[in-house]
Amino acid sequence: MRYSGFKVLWEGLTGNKGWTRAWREPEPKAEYDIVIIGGGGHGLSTAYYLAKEFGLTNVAVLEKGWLGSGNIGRNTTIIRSNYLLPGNEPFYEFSMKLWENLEQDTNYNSMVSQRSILNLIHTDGQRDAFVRRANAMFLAGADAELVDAAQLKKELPFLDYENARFPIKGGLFQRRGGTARHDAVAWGYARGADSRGVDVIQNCEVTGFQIENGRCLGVETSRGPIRAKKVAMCVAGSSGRVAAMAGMRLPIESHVLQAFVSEGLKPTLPGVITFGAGHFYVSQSDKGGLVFGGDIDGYNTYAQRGNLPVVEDVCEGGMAIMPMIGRARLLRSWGGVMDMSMDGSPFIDKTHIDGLYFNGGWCYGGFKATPASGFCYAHLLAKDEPHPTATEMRLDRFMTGNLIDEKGMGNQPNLH
Amino acid sequence: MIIDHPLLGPRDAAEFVYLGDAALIDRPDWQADDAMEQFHSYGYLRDNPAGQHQELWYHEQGDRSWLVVTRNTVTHEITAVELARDVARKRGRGK
Amino acid sequence: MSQKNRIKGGLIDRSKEIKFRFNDKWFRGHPGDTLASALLANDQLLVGRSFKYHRPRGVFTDGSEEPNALVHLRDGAYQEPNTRATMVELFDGLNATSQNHRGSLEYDLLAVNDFFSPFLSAGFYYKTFMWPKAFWEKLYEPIIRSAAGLGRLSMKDDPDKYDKGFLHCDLLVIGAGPSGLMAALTAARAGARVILADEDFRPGGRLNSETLELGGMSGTDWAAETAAELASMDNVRLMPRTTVYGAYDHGIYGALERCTDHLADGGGKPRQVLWRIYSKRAVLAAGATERPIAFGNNDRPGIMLAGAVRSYANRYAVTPGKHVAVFTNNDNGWRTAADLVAKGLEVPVIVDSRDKPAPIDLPGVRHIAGEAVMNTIGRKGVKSITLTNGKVFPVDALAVSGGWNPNVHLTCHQRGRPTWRDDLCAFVPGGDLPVGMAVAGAANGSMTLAAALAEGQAQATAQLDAFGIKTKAADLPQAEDEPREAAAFWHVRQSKHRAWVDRQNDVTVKDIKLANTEGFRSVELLKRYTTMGMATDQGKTSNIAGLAILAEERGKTIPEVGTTIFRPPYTPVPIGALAGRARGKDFRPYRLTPSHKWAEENGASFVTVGNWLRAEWYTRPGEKGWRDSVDREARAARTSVGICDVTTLGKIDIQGKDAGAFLDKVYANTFSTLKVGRVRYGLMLREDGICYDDGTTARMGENHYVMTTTTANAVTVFRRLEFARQCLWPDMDVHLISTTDGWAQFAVAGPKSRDLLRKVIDADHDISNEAFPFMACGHVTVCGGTTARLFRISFSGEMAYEIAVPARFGNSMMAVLNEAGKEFNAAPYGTEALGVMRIEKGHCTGNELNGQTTAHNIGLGKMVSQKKECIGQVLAQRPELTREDAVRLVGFRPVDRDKKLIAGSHFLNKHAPSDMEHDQGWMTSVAYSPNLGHHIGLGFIKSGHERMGEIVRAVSPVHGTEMEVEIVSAHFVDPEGERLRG
Amino acid sequence: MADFTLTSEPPLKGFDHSFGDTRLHAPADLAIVSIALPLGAEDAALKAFRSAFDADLPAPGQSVMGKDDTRLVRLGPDQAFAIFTRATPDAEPHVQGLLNGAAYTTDQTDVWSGLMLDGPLARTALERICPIDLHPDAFAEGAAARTVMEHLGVLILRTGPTAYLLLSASSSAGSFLHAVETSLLNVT
Repeated sequence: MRYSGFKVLWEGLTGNKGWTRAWREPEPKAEYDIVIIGGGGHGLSTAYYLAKEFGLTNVAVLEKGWLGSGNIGRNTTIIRSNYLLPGNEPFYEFSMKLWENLEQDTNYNSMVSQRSILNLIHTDGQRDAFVRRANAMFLAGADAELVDAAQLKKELPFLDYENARFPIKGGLFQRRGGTARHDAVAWGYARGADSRGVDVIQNCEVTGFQIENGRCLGVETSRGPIRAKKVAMCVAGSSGRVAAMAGMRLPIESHVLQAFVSEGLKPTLPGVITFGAGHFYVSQSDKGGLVFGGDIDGYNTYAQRGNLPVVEDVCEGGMAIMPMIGRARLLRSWGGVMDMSMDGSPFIDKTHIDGLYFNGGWCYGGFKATPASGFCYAHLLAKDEPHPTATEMRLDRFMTGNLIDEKGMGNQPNLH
Repeated sequence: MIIDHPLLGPRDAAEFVYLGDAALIDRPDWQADDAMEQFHSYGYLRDNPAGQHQELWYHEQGDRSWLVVTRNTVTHEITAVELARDVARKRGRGK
Repeated sequence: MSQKNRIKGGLIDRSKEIKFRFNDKWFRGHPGDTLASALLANDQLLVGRSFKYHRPRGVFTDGSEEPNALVHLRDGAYQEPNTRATMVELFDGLNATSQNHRGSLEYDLLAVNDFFSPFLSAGFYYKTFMWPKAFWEKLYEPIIRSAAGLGRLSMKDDPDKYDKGFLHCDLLVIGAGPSGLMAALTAARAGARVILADEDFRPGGRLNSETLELGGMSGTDWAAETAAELASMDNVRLMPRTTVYGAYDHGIYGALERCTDHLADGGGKPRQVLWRIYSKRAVLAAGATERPIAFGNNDRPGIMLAGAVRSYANRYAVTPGKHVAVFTNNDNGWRTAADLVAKGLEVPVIVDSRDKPAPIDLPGVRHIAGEAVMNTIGRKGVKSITLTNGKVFPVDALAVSGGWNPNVHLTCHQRGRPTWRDDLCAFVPGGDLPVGMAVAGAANGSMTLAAALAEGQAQATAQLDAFGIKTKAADLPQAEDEPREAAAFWHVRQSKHRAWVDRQNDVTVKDIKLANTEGFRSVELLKRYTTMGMATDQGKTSNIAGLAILAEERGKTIPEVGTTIFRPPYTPVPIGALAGRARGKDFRPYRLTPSHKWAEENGASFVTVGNWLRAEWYTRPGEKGWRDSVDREARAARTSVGICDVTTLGKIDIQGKDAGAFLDKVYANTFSTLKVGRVRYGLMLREDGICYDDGTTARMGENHYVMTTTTANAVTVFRRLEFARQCLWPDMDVHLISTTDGWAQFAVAGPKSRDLLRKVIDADHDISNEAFPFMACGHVTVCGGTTARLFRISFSGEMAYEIAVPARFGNSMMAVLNEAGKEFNAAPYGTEALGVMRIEKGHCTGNELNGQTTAHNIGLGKMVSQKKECIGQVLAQRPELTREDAVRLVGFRPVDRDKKLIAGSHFLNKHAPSDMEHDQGWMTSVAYSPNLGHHIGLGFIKSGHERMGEIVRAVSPVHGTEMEVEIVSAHFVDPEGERLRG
Repeated sequence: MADFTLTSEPPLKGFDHSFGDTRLHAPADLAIVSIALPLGAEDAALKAFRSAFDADLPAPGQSVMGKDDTRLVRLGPDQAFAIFTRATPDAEPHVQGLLNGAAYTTDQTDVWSGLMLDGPLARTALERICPIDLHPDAFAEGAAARTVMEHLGVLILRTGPTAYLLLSASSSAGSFLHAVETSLLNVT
């Protein structure tokens, strides 16, 4: 079924009786060409691009819970390509270009809204670093705009310019950045993959790998064994647990990132705003809630919940830059488990086991990467060679020293 | 969270700074033949278990002790807290 | 028509009248009223408009679960959106306005959405608005956004104060209803430290809303007496107006106390206090929430929960109408009918979905069994109801009861899952409660008063027993113990009209069915697709019904379909309260240098460096811009003498027999060989081989070193040293303590520095070049005997010293140094001139040591010893980190000397394309050198050390600039370092 | 040698203010010296400690009064503070002299800034910023704890029934004073 304004009108006039299922609920087959573990954003987009770009449709996506129940359903919905390093920036810019055509491509309104993202600048050193980053973005074909405090004041008069502990000296905009309706991204990919013949299988938990003589032949699941020519892990947040079943130790720790939403409000914020002297970033959803977050809790955990100190730290950051939100109420908080990698950057790579592939380590930047991650992973799975924008996202980079450490925090995952 | 400090009693985890897996105590021999491989594994690879986890916390806003805390990463239940110095000695570290 | 709906009785103080405004119209109420009860009393049933269809809505509940009666409370910067009228205590002059309408509340232009509702079914927006592409941000989204949302922020800074605090107790009791009061009383009488918190302003919970008897007195009186006893006890903290909103790890609870919200004037005290409650144990006695039934047009003002109608009648002496019908699937509806009849109101009909005889005899009330309400007529209120048997009853209000849901919210905050109880048709707390929590009363499914009291007592006893406090068994007050019957009845299938499940987000039964048809079959997918339960009430009155309808559609039972769990907060918490005092200038503390006062008095402008404020330059009369000052200061230090407060650098006192050996491990270079009385530059690596920090460390004695760190890393270097000391080399005798704040330290730099210091340092200390050469250190006294430390070190590249005195003398020392320096035209200098001089010398700071660069990159690769063990030495040797063509730190100067360099520029070879592939490096730091008369820069460029004299392009597309620069040595001034040793 | 003189200006010099019956003031001439016990020579150090102060080093988290009104606070396994009154900037050599080289000493006088809070409101005010349980059963007279208040590290000591000595970093003494004053204002 093709979605359109006309279809909505027609159904409205005829009692909304003609809508059909967005995706099938297939039973798993005994064997596939490719089995993708994880029906989150990245797994679904991998399946979608495998089918659409590489013509591979004998593919199953195995999801332990419900579609999009991982971090695609528990993030702060920001999309951007404002990275610094050559190992990252071309990849995220590729992702941004895919975002820009996503809805027309998938025939699903994921509410990709290029409302801009702003990083506030509070010190000269920070400005120097942002200029370096902005220029890297330009060199990779992205956009960036440096503004001073006076310009900001015109555009965002509600920020605290007069009384701030860390005065705002300017900001770096990426106007093409913004937000997308996170769940709808998963649904759009699921529907697109399903309609091309991919089996998207919910409530199917992988419980083990069939590995013989250094080769992965398939997986054990809660619904029986499934053979596959290639098995693709795509379970960021649970990478440690799943990879352990294949006997792998990863350069990853699992941490929780909390996110928050306020009660619904009439239009308050135009785009995404990021505090530069504390942990706080915020945007407003189309429903009106302020969606905001900050730093990870900082200790290893697989629990999808966090603790109070970070809640307070985030709200302090919010009040520090925009004291007009004091009377907005925090409505709901939730936690997502992140694959925090050793240099803050992800992996899209083969493993040392033949036929077993790995996608993970997204830290808390996985949402914006969803399209490119799927595309590049599909490329790797289909051609057995990395996509040109993802050549450095290798598992062996800590052995060679080819680090992708955007923040320069070193091998301590909770600092990235 | 609350960490029951072996010397000072229960303290809010907000007084502490987290480092990570207590395996970081087991720093390899820099002169070993495979020192690079060992340091790669020490510096970068983690068990990252879903369950019991021995981990290092530093009582920065307290007595400056490094502690080894045994905590469940699924429930957050803490079952043991030891001074890291004692643990390090038990694991054979000296000068 | 003043208080037309006010009836007799109630817990309001009729002796006093309170005037308040709603939508600019004045009304009257009484102390004890909420805004909701007062509006009802004045027959103001229409209170707001719904989220999507802009349907007229009124008060639906009497508590924090309210989905519809949301208002803007107060005005101007004090305006607080989405405030539940049911939770607002009436105060004199209260001003509230309704939300979410264009035009007036009565004639909302966006009510047109209601007519277009067929096109606005669940998730319609995912299927359209995709063409043309650019229209989303420009057209569709702005329209959706302005129609969506509920209340409006004032966009002005929140003028109120907030505070936070910490409380500790043996037992936290959450909820002061019968069960909670009993639990608290039991624990308090046993001598335990008890906190009893309740969101209401009056303890008692449902006892205040019902006409129950308890221990021979009214429930209300029993609650008041019990609360009074608790309030009188030293070991009890009774906290009304306090919502425990979250259960966190290890017995920590978050609670919000509303301190002045109920007052017309808060008197400058914090409006709310956010408490972190550390409890050994907790009893959750949060009661239960009534749930509605879905039927056609069940959302009109005047349609309310039956328990709420009873609460308004009994507690607030208010009725939503004179002719109140009741629709129920359980005995609870009968209680409402009985109480209304007792108040002299007319109950024309009670419709009971159960086909069974009346449980009680109510004269004058028509009982219709086995039928349901199918539709209602009216617009801004109810005019009549239509039953499934076709009968129509004219009424002006309708009380609905679909049974009660235990308030299990806090039991889920650590991802515990509630379990289904068929006998109650409700979820009750599961087995996986937060550690230390027990549940009592209606929250635990113990729905009768007698059971609630008994369970409160039993849970308190068991909880205290767990850590050794014994309670005395007291007699429980006599109370009713009739089991109540509940039947599963969620929605009226015969209804042809839209039947609301989520009243705030406008989710109807049809939406749920559609979502199921389209494959959104998990509860979580259903919620996300339809937005059910995502509104400000978090689905307190809607989730279970939605679940039940989904289960029915799928032919499964409710527990098979699952439940959604609740997350903190229980009710929304203002962001201002969560931030507490940390806002504006109080966001983080200020650290001031010892000479801050002197600097203020001498024209300094300050810059934020972490939490420090440092002088960035000192403006002198006649100087037009900051460059004038900085150029002068930098010149002064190079030509005569400059003075800079460098106290912010971290200082760590290191003592012990193994101090030298310890430093060898933590620094890349060697310190054990350093002679007493000498200083050495040290480079510290992270274990991954990347540069971490640098500074000088002085050997003050055989077993005594003083390390300096960068300002930024003072705390983390200390932490790492402690790690090395305790975890890696635990048997070394070495002790660390920070002395950063203890010593006021000043750089005295320039050819006249020694001359100046000779005037200050007591004469018995020889500071001649011979006695005190470059890199010497030692104890001296100044100004006639004051203890001081002197270091012959230089960041500026000039002959320079750093002199440290106890911090209490720092301000005075700055004055003395400047006074003594007058004859040499000494100038105090700030961080900018410091920066200029260090760039002139090619010294690194945070821009260069940014956590991404190695000793190899900064040209100090040889400093990393491979002869002794040290942190970082192994991983620093990885192939990609030691490449010959790696970036190297070098100097740059513009080919056109008049051009200004830009930090953050990237380097490209002369004719190479401008893209990432051809990126050669980047400019880290730039400055105008007053000594050279042009701009200079430091930067990293591939193989830079082999490219001296080469011209490359420095591009900054973000500025739209590009210029040619020459690669030069990073040592712009005195490359041989002769001045240092002078 | 010109005649320059240095003036002592500790950050909260002379601060003294009352909030009802509760007094907040900066005690004058508070001297602090840290004492570290050498590894392997702890016994000798403890012995020297006893003869120097006429008191035994208490357990971590506790303090005792020693000779000459010196408060001895045990901060951790191998670290203690001696807190006493002394105007001249030679507290460290003084204590080093008493200990006769048996322990490592570092002057901490100017690292910290002291505030004494005493009165009926003291605990109620501290409840707003101090995460430590100050109930007398949990934090008796003599108890000591390093913790964090309003983002600042603080050493809190209970010195009397309603009296607390609060030590915080001298560079941020103004911010800490503001935090304590705000707490007092908020609870009066």
